[in-house]
Amino acid sequence: MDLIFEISKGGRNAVDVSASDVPSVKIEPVIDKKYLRAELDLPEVAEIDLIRHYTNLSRRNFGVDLGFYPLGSCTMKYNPKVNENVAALPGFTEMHPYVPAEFAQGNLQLIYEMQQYLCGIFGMAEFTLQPAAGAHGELTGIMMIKKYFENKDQKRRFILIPDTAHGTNPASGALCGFDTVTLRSNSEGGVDIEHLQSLMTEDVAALMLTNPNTLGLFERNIEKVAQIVHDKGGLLYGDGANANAFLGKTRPGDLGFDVIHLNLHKTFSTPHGGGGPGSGPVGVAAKLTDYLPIPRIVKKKQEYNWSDKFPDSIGRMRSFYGNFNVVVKAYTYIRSVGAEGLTRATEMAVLNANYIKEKLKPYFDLPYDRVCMHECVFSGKRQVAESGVHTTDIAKRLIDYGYHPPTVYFPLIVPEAIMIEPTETESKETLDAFCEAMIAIAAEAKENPDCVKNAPLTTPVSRLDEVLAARKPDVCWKKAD
Amino acid sequence: MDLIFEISKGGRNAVDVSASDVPSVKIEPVIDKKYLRAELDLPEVAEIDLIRHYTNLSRRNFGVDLGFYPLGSCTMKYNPKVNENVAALPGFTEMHPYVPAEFAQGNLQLIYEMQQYLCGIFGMAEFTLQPAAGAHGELTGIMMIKKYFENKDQKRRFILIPDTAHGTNPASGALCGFDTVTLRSNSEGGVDIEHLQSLMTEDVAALMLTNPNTLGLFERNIEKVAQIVHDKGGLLYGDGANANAFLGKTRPGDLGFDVIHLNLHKTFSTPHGGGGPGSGPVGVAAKLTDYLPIPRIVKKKQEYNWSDKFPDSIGRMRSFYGNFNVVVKAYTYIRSVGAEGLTRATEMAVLNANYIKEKLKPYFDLPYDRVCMHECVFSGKRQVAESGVHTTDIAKRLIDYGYHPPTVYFPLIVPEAIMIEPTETESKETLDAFCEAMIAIAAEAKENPDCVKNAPLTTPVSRLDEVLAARKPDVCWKKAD
Amino acid sequence: MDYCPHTTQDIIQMQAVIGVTSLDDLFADIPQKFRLKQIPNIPAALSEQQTVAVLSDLARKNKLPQLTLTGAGAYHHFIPAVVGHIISRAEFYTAYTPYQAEISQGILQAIYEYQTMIAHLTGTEIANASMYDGASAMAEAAVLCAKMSNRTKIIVAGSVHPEYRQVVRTYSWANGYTIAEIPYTASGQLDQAALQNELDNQVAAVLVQSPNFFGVIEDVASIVDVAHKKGALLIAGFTDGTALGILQPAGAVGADFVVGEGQSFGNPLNYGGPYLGIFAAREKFMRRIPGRLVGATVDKNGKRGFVLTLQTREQHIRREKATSNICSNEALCALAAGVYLAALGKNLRKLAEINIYKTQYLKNKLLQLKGWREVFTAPIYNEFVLRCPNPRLTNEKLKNEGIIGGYELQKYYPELENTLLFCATEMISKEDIDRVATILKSRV
Amino acid sequence: MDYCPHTTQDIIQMQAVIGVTSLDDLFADIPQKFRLKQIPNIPAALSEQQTVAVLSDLARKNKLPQLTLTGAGAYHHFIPAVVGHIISRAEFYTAYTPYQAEISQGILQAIYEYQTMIAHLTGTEIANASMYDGASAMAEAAVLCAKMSNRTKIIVAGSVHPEYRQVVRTYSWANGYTIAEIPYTASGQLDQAALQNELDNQVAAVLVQSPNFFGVIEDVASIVDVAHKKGALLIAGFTDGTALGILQPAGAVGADFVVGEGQSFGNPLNYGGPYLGIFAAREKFMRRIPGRLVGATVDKNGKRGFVLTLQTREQHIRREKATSNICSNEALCALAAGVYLAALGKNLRKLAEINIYKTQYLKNKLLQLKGWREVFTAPIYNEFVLRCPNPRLTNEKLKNEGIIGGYELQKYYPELENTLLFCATEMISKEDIDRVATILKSRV
Ligand SMILES: Cc1ncc(COP(=O)(O)O)c(C=O)c1O
Ligand SMILES: Cc1ncc(COP(=O)(O)O)c(C=O)c1O
Repeated sequence: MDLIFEISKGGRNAVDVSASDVPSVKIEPVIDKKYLRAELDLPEVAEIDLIRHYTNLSRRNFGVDLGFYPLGSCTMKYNPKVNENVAALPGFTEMHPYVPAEFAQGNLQLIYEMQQYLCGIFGMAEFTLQPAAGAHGELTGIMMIKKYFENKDQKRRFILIPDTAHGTNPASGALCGFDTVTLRSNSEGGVDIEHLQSLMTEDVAALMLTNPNTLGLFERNIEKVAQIVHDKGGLLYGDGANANAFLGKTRPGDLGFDVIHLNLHKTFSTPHGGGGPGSGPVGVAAKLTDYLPIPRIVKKKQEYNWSDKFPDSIGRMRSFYGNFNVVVKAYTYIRSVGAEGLTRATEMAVLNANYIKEKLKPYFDLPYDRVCMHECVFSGKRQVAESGVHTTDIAKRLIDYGYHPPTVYFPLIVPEAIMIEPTETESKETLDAFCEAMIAIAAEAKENPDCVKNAPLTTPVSRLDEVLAARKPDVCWKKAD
Repeated sequence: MDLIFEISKGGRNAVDVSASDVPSVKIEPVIDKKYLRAELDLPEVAEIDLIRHYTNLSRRNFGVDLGFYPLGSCTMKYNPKVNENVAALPGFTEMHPYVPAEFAQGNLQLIYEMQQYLCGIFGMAEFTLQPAAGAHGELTGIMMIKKYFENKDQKRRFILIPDTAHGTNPASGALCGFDTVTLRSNSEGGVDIEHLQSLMTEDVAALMLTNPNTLGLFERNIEKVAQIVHDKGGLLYGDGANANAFLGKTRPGDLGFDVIHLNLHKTFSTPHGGGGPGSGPVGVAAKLTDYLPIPRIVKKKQEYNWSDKFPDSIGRMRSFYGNFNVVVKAYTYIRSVGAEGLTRATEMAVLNANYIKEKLKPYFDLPYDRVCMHECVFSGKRQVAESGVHTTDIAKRLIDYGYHPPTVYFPLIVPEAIMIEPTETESKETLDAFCEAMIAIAAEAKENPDCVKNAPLTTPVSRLDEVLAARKPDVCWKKAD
Repeated sequence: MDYCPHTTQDIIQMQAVIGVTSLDDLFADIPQKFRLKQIPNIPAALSEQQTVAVLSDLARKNKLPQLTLTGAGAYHHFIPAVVGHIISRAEFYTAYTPYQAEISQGILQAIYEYQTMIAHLTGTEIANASMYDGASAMAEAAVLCAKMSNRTKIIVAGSVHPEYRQVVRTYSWANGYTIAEIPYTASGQLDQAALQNELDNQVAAVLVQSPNFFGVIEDVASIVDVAHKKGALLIAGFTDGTALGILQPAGAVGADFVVGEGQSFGNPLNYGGPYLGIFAAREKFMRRIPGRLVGATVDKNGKRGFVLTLQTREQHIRREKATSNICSNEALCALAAGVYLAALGKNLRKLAEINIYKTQYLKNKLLQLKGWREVFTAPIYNEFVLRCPNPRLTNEKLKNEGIIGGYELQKYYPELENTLLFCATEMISKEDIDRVATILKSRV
Repeated sequence: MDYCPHTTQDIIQMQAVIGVTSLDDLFADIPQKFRLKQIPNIPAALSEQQTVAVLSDLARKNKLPQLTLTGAGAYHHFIPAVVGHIISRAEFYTAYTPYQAEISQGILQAIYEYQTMIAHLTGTEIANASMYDGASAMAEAAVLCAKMSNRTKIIVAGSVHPEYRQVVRTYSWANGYTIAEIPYTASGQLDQAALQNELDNQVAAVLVQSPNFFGVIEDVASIVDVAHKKGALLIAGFTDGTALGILQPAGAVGADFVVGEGQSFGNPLNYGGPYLGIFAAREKFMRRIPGRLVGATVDKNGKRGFVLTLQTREQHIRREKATSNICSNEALCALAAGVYLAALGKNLRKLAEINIYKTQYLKNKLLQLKGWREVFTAPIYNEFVLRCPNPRLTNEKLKNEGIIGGYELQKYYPELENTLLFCATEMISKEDIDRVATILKSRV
């Protein structure tokens, strides 16, 4: 498809600007010429061109509303439409962040209640909704840990991170000035307790644990793990990206986590927007509440207000109060389904993942053959060995079958990983059809590997040259001379 | 794709019903059992299934927002998005039709002003917005004509209708108990004046004329035509489906039309909805206002109200006041573009049609080689003769090139007709690309006629068996036993 | 704003191709004396921002009622969010009638599904793709019966919606048919004795509505018998479509046509339109019914697909012999109705029950007011008629509180002095009803 | 409501396949003592209709101001209808990060176009696919400069948005960097002499904003010179993105990074989020900048296509060595911004001019009030600071009329007693401004 720049034509525009109802002024006396820009070279297209351009672009994109999207670790559940509708109410969308609190009592109440709900669901003392996404929540959480030790005058340099962890975990640690140390997994896919014991010293600020971890496996020794960390005065950080696995079943706060971040866009069913916006609330145990970012919401009698009078706070992580409109959708979701609905979501998510695991086990290597939680991780090793078909080929071939591929090549400790997260919103029929497709591809890999290696065949572009893209990066269109 | 019934599964639903906050009552004491239905066999699908089903269905449909849609006689112009947004304001959508007038002053003002605007644009004395579509407007107009003569105690049996007319014209005449008589066109594509003179007697109630007619040609002898009809006491009815050809250029009222219907969904840019809703206002000359359908809107001081105190009215054509929400969009369009914008729309629509006509003239037969108005009509005769490729084949092949085909096999007097209406919202680039496609198809017809005859090749289904559909009609799905 | 993309340069180039030197040349066929200088009376063009402001002001000039106790042919129901999301898919709403089936499978299949749901709901075998609204659907059915039977008289129950009766009258008059109206009894149902009297061998069709305009459920089964015995066809309407979630549909007790308003199914009130006419019939009338029909067929490879079918009924082909003149119908409203029904599924029955509960509660509350009493005795769905001391004052009191009261029947039924027609749907809460009662209990 | 489609039968069948007899078996790994009985404190589930009612009530608890004279980092602009129509395409908003390029060409191309528009607007060569917001974009740029240069000091103009400075402070503290703030002069611009003093060879970056928090346009060109001379990089922010329609972008006068809030481009106020961080830079930093980048490439047949590129910068691959930890960004907001900019095109300049006209008019009107006077002398775009007798009372008066007044600067600038920061955009009419003046003239 042409770029919007390539269909641009001087003199067109898709929206006009009202004539001024106040006197116009000469610009240059008001603003010195040296401050003014020379040219403004934006696309010039009529409304019809604009709509066709982006509408046709949208048709080259795959979303949950089109079909199954079992992207592991991302919880691509179906997002109810009512959430979109209520979040679009002008009462929510048209409020300036600096309106006086008395104008925003509805918003403030919603935020306050959302924090309360999350405290109840996760067993934490308090939540902040400020972070814009999961990784931003990680940063916030790790900073609070840093501040906690700073306030105790303890210099702790290290953060322990399991080898299964998501890449954002080490990155977040590093972005807070910590050195990260990799913690090995044991043969069951859990924390190697001995390794943990050997690493856990009084130089370690925290262990960042994802539970269930990115293999979809619940840490059976969680009590032990927490104890080892806490015994050395360390803190236990929870990456809550996998919270869809345990709503109503257990609570990180009860398990010993001191900090946890969530991804509302995953667990609480807000659409992923093609890569965002998300929302990454952080919950903390009582001993850490002083360090929460400002501003925090305070309720006095029936009135809500913002306050930044928290001297021990790490400060501010972004402007204003977080991705408020995303929070509205997540709040709506919680209110719609209630406590029982959250629990049922988890039950069905876990049921679905185990169902897929059992059905595909005969066809793909399953490195950790245990009951899994909300996702299961296969390895494409067997296919590589048998016919040189790689996980990436299987993924691309799934596209031809009408599916979004699972997450691939993650977690890193599983070679040729295929990480399938079906979520609770998918029906048995969908899972059956997907499994059939996977099995068919396993057969194709044996009988006709080229067809798999050349996939996808049904997309507007075939496999793209990523090496070229990285070697000669073209990230900004330039007019041909 | 599966039918919604085929993906149905007992126990699912996509929307729940609130529990009752009032005491429930036993149904049978309230309603006798004999009045209650036994089974209710609607589809049972979860929200995710529902959304995927209809979203994927939508992707098998072609609309103006995807590309060029030169469906002659249908004025498939691009519909500005702002119209959709304002028409969705709760102030418009949530009003019950029987609210007291004081609650609906905004709606009433809008309807009143819309009628005024249409009077100004078309030169008529008064308009009704009650008819739901163009053909409904025809029925309304013809009934008024019937009533007019009834009130004059004149028995006139006939309605004259040119051979170029749209099928709804004779059908509307017949549905009002008139006999219709076909009026021949002359070699220029206009009214055969002599034939008109011979047919026009005092038994003829009206001539239904489309001007420009469905060949896209303006009736040069309009003054004469009107005079012949009026001299015999007849009325001149205008089919305004082609009004996009003359906004700001001339007015039917000035040309001698006594009644005219419009299609707001064509001329005034409301989306066609996959086949409706439309809106078919009818305007009349002063001598016919008494016959307008009830209720009519009356303005007293600054207050608007509905009134049905019009004893000579033909009565009511439908419940309530017309397709109000469609009117909102058309009103918005008129307000946005203003008088100059309407005129420019017509100028550009006519320019575009003539441009296409000139560019395609060398490749396709042009039965009437004159300056055309907003559309042009070719014949596929040459292709049939040369290679057996029919107009329908050309139409289907255009689909493969990414276009919606033009109207085909209409008007009836042009064999193998290809009726192209580009509208004013299409750019020169789009017209050029479309002409290139048409020219390429003309070449294919010569060189590789089979490829044209087998088109379309790029659609989810290939050509469908219409004969089978009509011979063994299956218009309602039945569960397989 | 201006939605034409041409630049001045474009226009010049295109004129050159056409061989004209000015746009005016393109309008040479319009006689000079009829050329318009300027369209009068249209306010100046607006920017998009101004357009939004102007239209928002108009919308705000309406007073949105807090509560509406009037149904009377248009019903306030909850519209599930999915409906709006689907009908705002550009591929649906910016398309036109699916003349080219291969690129219109979306709307074609959706309408085929709609037809199926409607046929089932109404207890008939077939349904068309929609008519303009309930009233015109009924009128077209009446005219069709007369045409098919070569009879000239149409009998309409007086309990049919007054505006529907007006429309039937208009269409019948235009075709030279006569109308007879049948009174209702104290039960609120059609007077069967009077019907017997009126029925002769010139009667093409008997038109009833159930629930009728009074909210009362008619005994359609026995009316069908009476009509059929005299060779008349039976056209049955209904008021609020959600009633079909619980009531025996007229098609199931032998009605020949079931017609009515489909607005209740996922379409907003919209001050009266666009709505959609439901038109369902016995299979034997398939080749005679008006409107579009979508049929299933197969493509060249045997794959299932959908097309507009039996188009020989339509004006494109039969011109003056068409079964009706409908061309554009209410496709998007029918799509909304289909999505609505698929979303509700069996819950439609539950919804109907809730409507009954709310209605009974409202009725009982109002009956506790001094001087209020029931008018009719037959069973009702979600509307009912009460006699009260002062309908005008009652509505006035409610209006002052932003509530739309009952519909004053006297306008069309002079004999029903001091009566109001009320409606309660799932949109009305107990609290609302209690509030209404409190307001009406208060003096002034 | 419940969004899980399984029937009881489904669950039983699936359990059988898995080989468990109850759902509980699937949670056996959770130690018994940590099992939760019931999530506390969550109200009962709601039907969809109730959900709409509950959320509408909350939305109504907010008072929608009639008029807002505060900008201060979030700006009320007209959003063309096309924006909402595009971003509500399900294919866009229900997708995630385009890891699988072949079925994500839509969002990939749209973001590539966005990157191009932003690079042009900011006068740089490249821009990423978005950051969380303007403040965190600035903070990440600051940290990046320190990392790249191995320097530990960051200089921030005091005229930068106070919340941005707070965020920069938080991020810098976490990385062990120190911050120095530079005062502003009477012109409202950064004090260049003070900057010179502060600049030493430990300074990684100088952070300014233009227009700055006071609405004042900074002399970025000369600040760039000063900074570069000491080997420091220059990070330039802006306030209202529409300013870029008319002002010389910082990239064009040598800034190394241009960062800021993109909300003005087609994103509603939303009580502060989601917004999007704009992050643009010189080409030489391409392999170091945080966030996603979309790049053009070709497929196996040489056809142009788009992919996420330079992913080796990201945490997926570099983990603790990643240039930032951003994973989910603000893609849909960036899409909205792209659509907005494409819709406006060259009209963005006209829009900026209108903003200037309105602002000048408002300023002049307010300056006619007794005791009101200007605080700064340098040129402004659409915000300005006035000193007035009683800011609190002023805002109170306006609030009583449903108007949000100016932003009280004293909260962050104790020295700026009795000052208010005002903003005027195209959303404010002459009538509005005149009304404000009248209100403020009135006693009480
Ligand atoms: C396990 C895990 N942690 C953290 C993240 C980062 O979350 P976000 O993308 O919301 O920043 C992800 C996202 O994919 C994840 O899967
Ligand atoms: C010339 C002409 N007249 C009348 C009509 C009927 O209009 P509608 O479809 O709005 O009923 C049409 C529609 O295609 C038409 O083209």
